[in-house]
Order: sequence, then structure tokens, then C-alpha cells
Amino acid sequence: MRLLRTLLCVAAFLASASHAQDARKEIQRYQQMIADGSPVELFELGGEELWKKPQGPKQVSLEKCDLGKGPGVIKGAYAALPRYFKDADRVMDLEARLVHCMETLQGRSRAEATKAVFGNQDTPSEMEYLSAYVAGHSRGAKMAPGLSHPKEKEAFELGRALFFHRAGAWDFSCASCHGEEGKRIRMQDLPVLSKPEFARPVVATWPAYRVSNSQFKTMQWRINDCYRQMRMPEPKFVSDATIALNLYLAGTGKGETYRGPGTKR
Amino acid sequence: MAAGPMKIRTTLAGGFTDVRVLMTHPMTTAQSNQPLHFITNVTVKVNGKPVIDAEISQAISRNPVFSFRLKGGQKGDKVEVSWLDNKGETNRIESAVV
Amino acid sequence: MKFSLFLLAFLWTTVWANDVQKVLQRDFQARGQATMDRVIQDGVQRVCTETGDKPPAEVAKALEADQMKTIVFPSGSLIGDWKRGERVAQGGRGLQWTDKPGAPGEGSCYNCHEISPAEASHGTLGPSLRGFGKVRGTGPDMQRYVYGKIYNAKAYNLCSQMPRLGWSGTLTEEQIKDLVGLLLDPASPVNK
Amino acid sequence: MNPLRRTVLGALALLLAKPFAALAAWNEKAFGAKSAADALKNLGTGSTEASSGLVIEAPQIAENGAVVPIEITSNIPGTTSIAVLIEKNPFPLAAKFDFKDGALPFLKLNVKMGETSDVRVVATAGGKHYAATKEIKVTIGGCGG
Repeated sequence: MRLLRTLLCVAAFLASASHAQDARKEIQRYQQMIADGSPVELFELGGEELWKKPQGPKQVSLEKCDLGKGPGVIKGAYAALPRYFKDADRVMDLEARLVHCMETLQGRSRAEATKAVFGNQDTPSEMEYLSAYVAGHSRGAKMAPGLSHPKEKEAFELGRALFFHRAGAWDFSCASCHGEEGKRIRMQDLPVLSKPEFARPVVATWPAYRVSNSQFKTMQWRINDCYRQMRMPEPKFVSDATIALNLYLAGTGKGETYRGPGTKR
Repeated sequence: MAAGPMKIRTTLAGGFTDVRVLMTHPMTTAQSNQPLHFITNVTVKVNGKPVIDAEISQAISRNPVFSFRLKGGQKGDKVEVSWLDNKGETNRIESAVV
Repeated sequence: MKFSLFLLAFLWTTVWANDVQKVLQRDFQARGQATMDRVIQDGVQRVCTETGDKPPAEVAKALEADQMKTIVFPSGSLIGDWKRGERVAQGGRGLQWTDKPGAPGEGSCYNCHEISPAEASHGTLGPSLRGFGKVRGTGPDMQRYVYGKIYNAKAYNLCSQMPRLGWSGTLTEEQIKDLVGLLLDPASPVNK
Repeated sequence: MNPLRRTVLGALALLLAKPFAALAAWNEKAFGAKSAADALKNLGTGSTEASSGLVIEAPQIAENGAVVPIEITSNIPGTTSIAVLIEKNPFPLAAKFDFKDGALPFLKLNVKMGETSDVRVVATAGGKHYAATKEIKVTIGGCGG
């Protein structure tokens, strides 16, 4: 695939700047068409199987997992995440909560449950399948992450501070790329994620299938891969920092109707 | 994920039946440094009778998605889609029109 | 008065930046060449974070002068091979945990800048550099400016979003000269 | 010859050595052809005439060549087959669909494109062959690393 990508990288297509507007429209049409023909449902299907499959020392499924709407309630659960969970005394996003359920319900060790959280095109991870399944059950629900509990407020503020915090070998913050309107990286439009009008369509379409590498990707992965490109060390999976950033984005984009899992370039 | 799950949706539309089918398949090309592995044949049957026979190549995207349209149709019609790949693996899925 | 107000704001926000740094130290881990020392902010990163990239003029001036001292200017012509420069500008590797340690880095230039008219897939985070040498000249001062700007952009604009490509060890002296060539050489497509 | 083309050619040569006929019908010669003209000849649809009854719905620009969505409708009465060719792919023939009684000559599929290319669609109806083409430009966005 890398070779094909490299070949595609050198393929230029815009004859002149005057065509930029048409090009944008055509790219939107492309995005619409790939969304219509997306294999995203295959991942939802795979996730349903894993959700119902008895696993771990206790050989139980995740069907009793409480994602915030009560044990076993999946409908609308993703749209209300991240949020504070009293039983864990912590703000959690979907993936953090799934790990929690794997530990408490299935008796699995944290190390085992998180040993391969980011899959590849040949072996998507359990986390990716489950995210697709759970998020799919929020289609049509309004995004309403937890923003009222003191720990939720604290996490939101930490997320904001992280968003603007410059560090790493290249001095980047999230805002270095996502801070100014109307900018692109290569041909890719960059949403200003600190502004609701830009954050809303983004949070309403993650997690997502990426056609460029045929992989289903979660929000934890999205944050991880941004930090990789920012030349930072790696954020630990479902650490407070990643959840805070996730809540900052979800909170900034709240109110949008969830229409994911999305399909991206 | 070779020969993973398939998904099918068959819905009555104005005067025809819309069939949308998803297949889990790597559809590898040679440059992935993996053996060439792709679906070669796809067949669509309605109530056991073949209506579409397709020969396809590695130029079809990974995890193939196809839409077809069947003439007329009524609720309860059985639509079956099956595939065969170059290694002889196969998979099939059936659905009743809604 | 103005400055003391700034100092006050500085002290208040310092608490936040320190907190964030502690969070990063707790919640991030070294991977490959992306080691944990990278989460420790240097003075430039700290001041820019705390002032929302708008440092007071006198602070900016002082820190820019410090950054200028980090630049090692080679002697002689700084115009390298624009063809090699184009490859450095196209590539996006270097310093990530997925990159091979010790392998030559690349500039990621097209991610943010329009450069050669032949490459339509360019970003817009930075200004267009088309016709750079033709418009701005190619003399020793301009060569020095371009070399220095690529080596350490913060010496010219403290809170620029452009990485310090030489200072960070991303690009070598030769690679930067090749990029200077790409922007200034009259034979480069940039100036056609 | 570009490296993509070379590796695909090599692998296809290996593939063609296998006893493929033992499985279902798969037109090795047409799929192994390196030009659209050869592929069409091997499909037995060598001479075609342009037809506005053959409609290709596709974006003019594909952000990623790994997935290029194409929708094809034939309004030509009696259409029995539709072939899809990507002119500049190492092996242009992507797929061929035979429609029997009970199916409408319509399909939607996702194809891979190595570079900007014409997409040619050939429909067969009443023993005649009809063609339509559409150019799709391919690019890729995002960071290079």
C-alpha cells in the first residue's frame, strides 16, 4: 500500500488556483460517495460479535457493561461520553470504559485487555470493533458529553490547556494545525477544533473508517497519531490527558447529531 | 481478515429491489508484499435463481461494497450473494427482502 | 506598569503550564526516538504557550536574539542543489517514533507551503513561497535569511508555528542549503 | 516501467501459472491484459460505439486512489453485461458483470486507481457494444510521513 501511496503523492491534479473551488466541491462529492459505499457496518457487525462473546477468566460477555446509561444499555451511550463514572471515580471515554468493563466484568488483566489496542488492516483490534458497534448505536442521538460534574469541568479545562500547550521537538500544540480558519495541510482542510462550528461535524463522525489504509480508527488512535506527527512522545492509552483532550473536543462540539461511525479519506 | 463477515441489505424501492452487500476481504495487490489474494467471482441469486454473475479483479477496493438493483421483487424474496476468491475460499450471505 | 501586569499574568498562567507539563510527564511515555525530555518546555515554548503566541515585544526581541545565537551559518554560498531540495521539501519523515533513528529527516515543507508550481498538493498554514528568489533576490543577505529561517524560525518570529528544523536536528546543513537552493536558485521551478 | 507496475506484473505472472480454471469462470486473458484495448478484445467486445445511454456517476477528483466510488447505469434496452476498465491501471480490466433476467443493469462499486485515469465502461446489449468514459483525477492529502 505504501508504494501506491507514494505514487499517489506525486500525482498533482489542480491545473490552476481558479479551479480550487470546483476541486473542493468535487472532493466533497467524493467524500459523500465513499460514505455511501463504506464497509463501516462490517466493523459494527464484528463488534456485536465481540460484545456478546464470553471472554476472560470469568467467561462472560460485555452485555452487562455500564457505559453510563445503565448495565447493558448501548443506545445513545457513545453520544454521552466522555463522562464521569462514580464507580471508577474518574472521567472516562468509550475506550477507557470498555477496558474498565473487561477488567471488572470479564476479570481480564489491564495488560491483556490493552495489549493491542490499535489494529492494522489485517487484524483490526477488539477495541476498534467494539467502538464501531457501540458508537453505531448513537446514530441520531445528540452529542452530550458530561460537562457538569466537578471532575468533568476539571478535565475539560485540562483538555483546553493541552490543546494550546506547545512542546515537543517541533514546538507544536494542537492549535498549530487546528488553530486558524481556512488552512490546509497538503490538500486536507484543517478544522479549528477549539471552535464549536468546526468541532461539531468532527465529533459527530468519529470513530471512523479510513479508506486510505482500510482501517477502522478510534478517537484514542486519532489523538495518538496527532501526537506522533507533533514529534511528541506517545500518550498512554486512555490516560487522563487523552480523555481530557477528548472531552474538550466533544464538549466543544456538543449538540451535533451523531452520524458516525464516519468514513474518512 | 480473510473471509470475515458479510453484510447485506435488501430493500424494496420504487419498482425495484435495492441490494447493498459488504464483504470482508483483503483484496491484496502485489505491492503490499503479501500474496495476491482477491475475490474473483461474485454471484447474486434471487430465490435460488442466478441473476448477476460477476468476474472481478484485485482492482476492487479492500472490503468490497457493491450495490445492485433487481427488477420488481416482493417482501420475503430470498436474495443470496456469494463470492469465491483466487485461493478457493468462499463465503455467502442470504437475506429476505423487506 | 504594562510590563508588571504582564508579569502578573505570566506568573498566573505559569501555574497552568507547569500543571500541564506534569500531566504530560505522567501520561506520556517514551517511544522510539521520541523520548520524554521532549515534554519539557523550553523558554520559547513556555512563553508562547503562556501568551497565546502573542509575547510582549520586548520579551520577543530578547528571546529572538537568543535563538539567533543558535544558528550556525556555514561559510560561502548557501545555495545548494534545488533538485535535492525539492525531495527534502516533499518528504515528511523525521523525529517521529515511527521513523528510523539516525535516518535523514525531511522538511515537511509542502505540508504548509506552496513552493514549486508543479506540486498542487500543498498546504496553506505558511505563506506561499512561489517565485521567492525572483521577488526577493538571491544575494548573500537573502541566502543567510533563508538559511537562518529554516534552521531556526523562532529567531525571526518567536512564536512562529514553523519548526526549528536545523536546531531540532531534523535537517542537516547540506539539506538546508538544498532547500535554500530550491527557493533561490534561478533554475529552480520556484522561480520559473 | 514504474515499480508498482513491475511488481504487479511479476505477481500476476505467478498467479496465472496456477490452475485457475478449476474454480469458476474467470477470464484470465482479459484480466491479464495490459491495455484496455487488449482487455476488451479478450472480452470479445473489441469494437464499441459511444452511447449517452450509459451513465457513469463518479467524483471528478478522488482524494484517495485506494477507494474510488463509481456508479453505473445502463439505459440501453436489453443490456446483458457491463465491464469496468481503468485505463491507466497496470491491468485495466477491473470487473465484468453479467445481468440475467431479473436484474437491472445498474451497479455501484469501489475501485483502486494507481493514478489519474479515464474510467471506461462497456455495456453489451443485443450483440452490440457501447462505451462511455469519464476521467477521474487522483490525489492524496494529509502529511507525507
